[in-house]
Amino acid sequence: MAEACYLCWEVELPERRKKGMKYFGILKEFVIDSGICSHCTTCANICPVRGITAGDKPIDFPNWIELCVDCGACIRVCPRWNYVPLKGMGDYIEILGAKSKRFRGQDGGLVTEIIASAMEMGEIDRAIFVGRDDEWKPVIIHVKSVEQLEGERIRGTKYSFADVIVELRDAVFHTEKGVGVIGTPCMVSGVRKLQKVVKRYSENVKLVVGLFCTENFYHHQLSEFLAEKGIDLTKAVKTDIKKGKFIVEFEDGSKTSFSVKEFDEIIPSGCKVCQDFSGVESDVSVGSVGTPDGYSTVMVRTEIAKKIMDYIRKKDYVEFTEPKPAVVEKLVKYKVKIHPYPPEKKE
Amino acid sequence: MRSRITRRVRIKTPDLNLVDRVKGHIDAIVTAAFQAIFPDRITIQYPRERRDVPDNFRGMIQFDINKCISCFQCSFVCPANAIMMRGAPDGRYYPCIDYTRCIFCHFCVDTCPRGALLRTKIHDVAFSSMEEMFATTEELIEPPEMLREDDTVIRYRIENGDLVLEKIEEIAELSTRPEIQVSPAKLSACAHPENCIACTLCYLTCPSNAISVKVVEGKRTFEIDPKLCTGCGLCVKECPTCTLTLIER
Amino acid sequence: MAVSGTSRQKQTDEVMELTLVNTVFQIFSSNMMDIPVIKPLVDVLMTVPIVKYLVALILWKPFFAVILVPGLTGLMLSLLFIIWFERKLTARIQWRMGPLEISRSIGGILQPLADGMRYFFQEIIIHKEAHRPYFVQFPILAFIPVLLPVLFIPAGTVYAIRTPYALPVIVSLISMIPVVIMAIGWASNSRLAFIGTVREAFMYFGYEIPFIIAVLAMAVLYGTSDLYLIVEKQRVWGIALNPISALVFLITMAMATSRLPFEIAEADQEIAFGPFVEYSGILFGLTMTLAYEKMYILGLLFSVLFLGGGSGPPLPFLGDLTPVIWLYIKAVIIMCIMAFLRAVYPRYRIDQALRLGWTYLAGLAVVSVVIAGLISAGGLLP
Amino acid sequence: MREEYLDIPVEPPAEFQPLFVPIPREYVENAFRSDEFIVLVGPQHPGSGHMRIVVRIKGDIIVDALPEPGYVHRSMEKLAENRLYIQNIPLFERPSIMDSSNYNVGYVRAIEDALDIEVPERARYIRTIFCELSRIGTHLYDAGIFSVFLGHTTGFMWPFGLRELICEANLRATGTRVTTSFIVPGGVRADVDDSVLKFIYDSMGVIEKRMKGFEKIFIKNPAVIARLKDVGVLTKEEAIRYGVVGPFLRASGVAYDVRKVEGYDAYDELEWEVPVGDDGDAYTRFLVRVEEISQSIKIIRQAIKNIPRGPILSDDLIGKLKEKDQVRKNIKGYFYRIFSRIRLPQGEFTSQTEAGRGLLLYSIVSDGESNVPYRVRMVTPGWLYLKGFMESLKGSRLADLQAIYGSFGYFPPEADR
Repeated sequence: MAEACYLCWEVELPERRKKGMKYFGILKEFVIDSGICSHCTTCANICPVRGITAGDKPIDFPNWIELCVDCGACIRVCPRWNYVPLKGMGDYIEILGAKSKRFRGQDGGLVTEIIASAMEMGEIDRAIFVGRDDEWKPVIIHVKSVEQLEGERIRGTKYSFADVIVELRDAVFHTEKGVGVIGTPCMVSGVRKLQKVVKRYSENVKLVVGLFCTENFYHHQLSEFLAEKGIDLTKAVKTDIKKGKFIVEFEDGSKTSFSVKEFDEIIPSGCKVCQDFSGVESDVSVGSVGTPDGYSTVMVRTEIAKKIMDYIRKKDYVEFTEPKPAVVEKLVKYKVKIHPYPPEKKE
Repeated sequence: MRSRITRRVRIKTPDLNLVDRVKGHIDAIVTAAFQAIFPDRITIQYPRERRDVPDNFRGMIQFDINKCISCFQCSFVCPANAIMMRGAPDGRYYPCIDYTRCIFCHFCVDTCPRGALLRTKIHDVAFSSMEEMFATTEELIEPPEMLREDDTVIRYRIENGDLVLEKIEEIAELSTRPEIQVSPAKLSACAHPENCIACTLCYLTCPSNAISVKVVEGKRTFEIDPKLCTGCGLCVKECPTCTLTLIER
Repeated sequence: MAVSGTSRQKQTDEVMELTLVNTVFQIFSSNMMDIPVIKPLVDVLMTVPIVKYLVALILWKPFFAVILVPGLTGLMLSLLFIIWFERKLTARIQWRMGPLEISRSIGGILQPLADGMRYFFQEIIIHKEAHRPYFVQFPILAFIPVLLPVLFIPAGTVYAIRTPYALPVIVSLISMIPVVIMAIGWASNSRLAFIGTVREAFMYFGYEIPFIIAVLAMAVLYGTSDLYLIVEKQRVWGIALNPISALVFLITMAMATSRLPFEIAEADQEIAFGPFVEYSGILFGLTMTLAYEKMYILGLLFSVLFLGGGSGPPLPFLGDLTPVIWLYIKAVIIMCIMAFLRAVYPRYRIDQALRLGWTYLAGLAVVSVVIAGLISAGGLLP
Repeated sequence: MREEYLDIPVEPPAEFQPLFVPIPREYVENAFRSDEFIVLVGPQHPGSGHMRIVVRIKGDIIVDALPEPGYVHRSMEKLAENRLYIQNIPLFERPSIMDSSNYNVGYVRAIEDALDIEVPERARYIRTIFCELSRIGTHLYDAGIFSVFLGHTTGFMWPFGLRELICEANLRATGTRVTTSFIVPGGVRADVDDSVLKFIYDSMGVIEKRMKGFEKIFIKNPAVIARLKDVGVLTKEEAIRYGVVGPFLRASGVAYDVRKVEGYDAYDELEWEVPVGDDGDAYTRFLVRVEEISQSIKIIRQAIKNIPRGPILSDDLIGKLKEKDQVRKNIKGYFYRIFSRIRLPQGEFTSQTEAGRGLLLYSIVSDGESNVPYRVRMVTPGWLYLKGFMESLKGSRLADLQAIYGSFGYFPPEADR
């Protein structure tokens, strides 16, 4: 055995804010029940007994009083524990507007392109994508080869919570080279916190792609809401938010749209305290804002992302265009404005 | 390819004339008559006599509970899924064998790292029902009960180029001596303490209470007692972050 | 009046009866077996009023010949023996033990009896397509041609019927057995039974002609077909006088009784017992023993024609039983030789067996007639 | 054809109607109208084994024979996809139990080929010995079945009695009589004692001696020769066209033996000859196998004389185990640790083996990720020569069906697998 082995070791436990209660109870009281849980599912990932459930409903641990082993891991990885909202554009090396020549995506297909290129380069050997089924319900797909990325169901934004981080656990322990993750800013924060706590994640999660995000929805709420509006998601081929409008595109080419303001009632409470629009902690952020239609804005933040972008440039996989950072900046500030923290008390 | 097969024997079918035929008939009749007078019997009158079988005979399996380390390897390797690991009151898991499925390949016996599974020479137990064929751990500890009628052991021996059935007037011993097995000398240890999330699953799983956990000043301290650890690897299997590993002692 | 009338009637009846019984008793006791060993016992029993009739009946020579030995009882005993012996001998040749579990101390000789009991209590399945009445009747009817020849076979002075036409009668009765087997196959109305029946029919013509010629040769040789006379005339056994005829008789006997090189009609592996494929239970037991019964009869005939019948060293204690015993032993030895063949040979094909029958055997049979004629004409026989 | 029909309205017999018969109804009607006879031989027939042959006969001559195999199909290939590579070994020896070593060797060689394992010398010799033992066992078994198909019961019992010696050799070396599961990737499971090798060597003499008696009573018996000679003839061209394999191909005059061609295990290092017949009839097919028994005896004797000392398991598999020396002698205690991690690289790996009844082909497809095979293809000799078997039936008599069946040693469980 090359590595050092220990017969005795110690691990720091998080502070127990409330005596006599198991850690999950504390998490439940201070994060979930107080409405700042962002449903990033990091706690479900780390739970050693796999008791924490996520999915299409708020985070919970059925029967936690009995089954929780009281390890405190969930608290240690929760990004909303001792929550300090991240805001602003964050540091970035460069900002680009681009469109993939290989993949068709929501806008420029750049997320797929970046993951595919990273796989080709050998930086990562698997990535976790969110696909969808016929009802636009998110389905987790472990992508292990570039060919898998060409599937119809993988591309496009779903605007629903998915258990990406839960699945990350399997991926991290089976990978040989590294894992790529795509997520909303809250998931990115969760992954970063995991990486701080567990070394394995910091070693194996090589690439974190952040997505521009204002808010995310529970799938059942979204589909019910859309059903009320008379929109049948089973026939939709694409959903999109553009210029304050929610647009649904159908198989026959017709489109329906309405203002995002109408979504107010179904926005989860956790999203209402989130001020991070651009995924500040990610390796690379991607979004449609700030570029013409069919192009994506790419904010390259770290070295590895830079390496991948250079590779893409070298291989000439994408077409570039001029981005408009000002538009992004405007939305960043807009999100801070509409999602204040601590939340304004409603009368 | 064909040129490689240079050495071959030609097989010719005989063309028989009348003399050959008569000779053939006489040969056959004489051979049979000779056997009728001096028979080369090889029958063994089974319930009364018993074939002598070697020590490595793959018979029904006996189990030594003191050596078992609950490593599950026997149940993993069983090609017929005949071995079930059943929880015992002491918190460990011990094998049960479903003899309706067992094919007597003895992969499990060859697998057992501590020699807890023993071969016996018993192969002829009659069961009265399917349920009875499921041998629980308790039943495996003792050799299975069977009705014995035999008083003679028959051993095949070759003397002067012919087979001789040697009869030995004794009641065959059907259990075998346990082979002394070198301990596998494995020990559970933490390879990456920085990965540990202090979940205590290893502590909860450990069948021999070799892992202890203390909480001092907001820190959880884990300790593995090398004397108690049997190297069964259950904690390694359970550890959610793969921090534990088995090392050579 | 009425009372006395009826009583008188009764008395006359009794007298009538007594005279009838006495006449029959006279017939019986005049032709009784003379066995010195049991003579004192018989003498005592003959004085006991009612038992004496029974003893006289049993020891009446025709009755003894037909019902006891060499008749029915002898047949049954030889059946039990030969089935056991065949299995034992085959097992011995084949490095095995043979039947042993039943009556282990006496070598498992009760095994055929146990098998018979099993057959007896087994369900008789008569399948839908079979011709039900004949299907059941024929195995039982088959006993008639099998048993009738016993009437004509003499063991010394112990015989039922003595006639100068004994040999033709026996041969014709034996020739009826294949007809019954064919009828059995027809009544079974089954595919394999049909094939087996056709094979039986072919075989019938294949062996019957050499067989009849071979028997004819012996009749020519002895100049008579009265079996009693034939035995009388054998100063030298017939097998020494005309070995070719004996060989043809033996081979055709193997064919006629479905012994192994010629077990073609039954052919277990090919057509699953041919004509008997549909039988089960005691009916199968009957059909299975049919061949053995035929073998016994042919064995008796062979002993009479070629082995000097009941002649043999005299056994003074047994008196009239001596020739019976010798004849019986000779017949059983012939059966044992037949049983031995089973361990030596595979089965021939039907065309090969027929070729053998129509060429070699028929030729040899004719040669044997010539030899018999020469011997007879040369006056070599007294 | 039509004018040959009888002018009788013929209904196929009732027994054909409710049954599932693997032939079209027209075929049955056609046969009955042309005064032919259809016999269903098997699967409940004393001379058919677990299969059905639909035999169409005209008089006594077989016009057409249609096989209906599959009665003992056990989906081996599918079962193998759910088992670890090592767990397939007891599975794959089941189709032909007497031939278990050859069946194991084929599968194991495909794995060794994929993982590029070098098998130690001693293990190769031990494998050769057991393969040849099981070949003798198979041939004796077939000879027994063959004899009883001809009605020769002594010929059935003697080979089975001799086979007991093979079982005893297996028992002493491996601990079990037939399904040995003894040959594993990289070698064998345990070393074979010198005393056991001596027993095997001596028992070869017994087999040779007792085969002489068998020769007199069965092989050279004129009645047997009459039954088998010129029966079910397959000419060289026909045998090649119908894809007959193994001793049955060699009986037709084609000198092809995988042991010579591939030279696996220790066959290249030993002196032996390939028996080849000319006539291709049932008797030659049988004689070739009888000759193969004596060649196998020759191989075993040489192998036992020349067997080197050394490990019985490849170091490629043992890896960095601490108890190397122990494992090289006997795998006991390390079985799971060594073999459970077998994982084949991506691709397809094929091996050819000369099993008792002919060419045995394994083809393992691996996806390179899982520890179970993605697909295993197993083509057994029985399946390969079924066509030749059926063709050789045509033109012979109904009584010859069993003779030809036995001369091919057709074993339905092997063909159906």
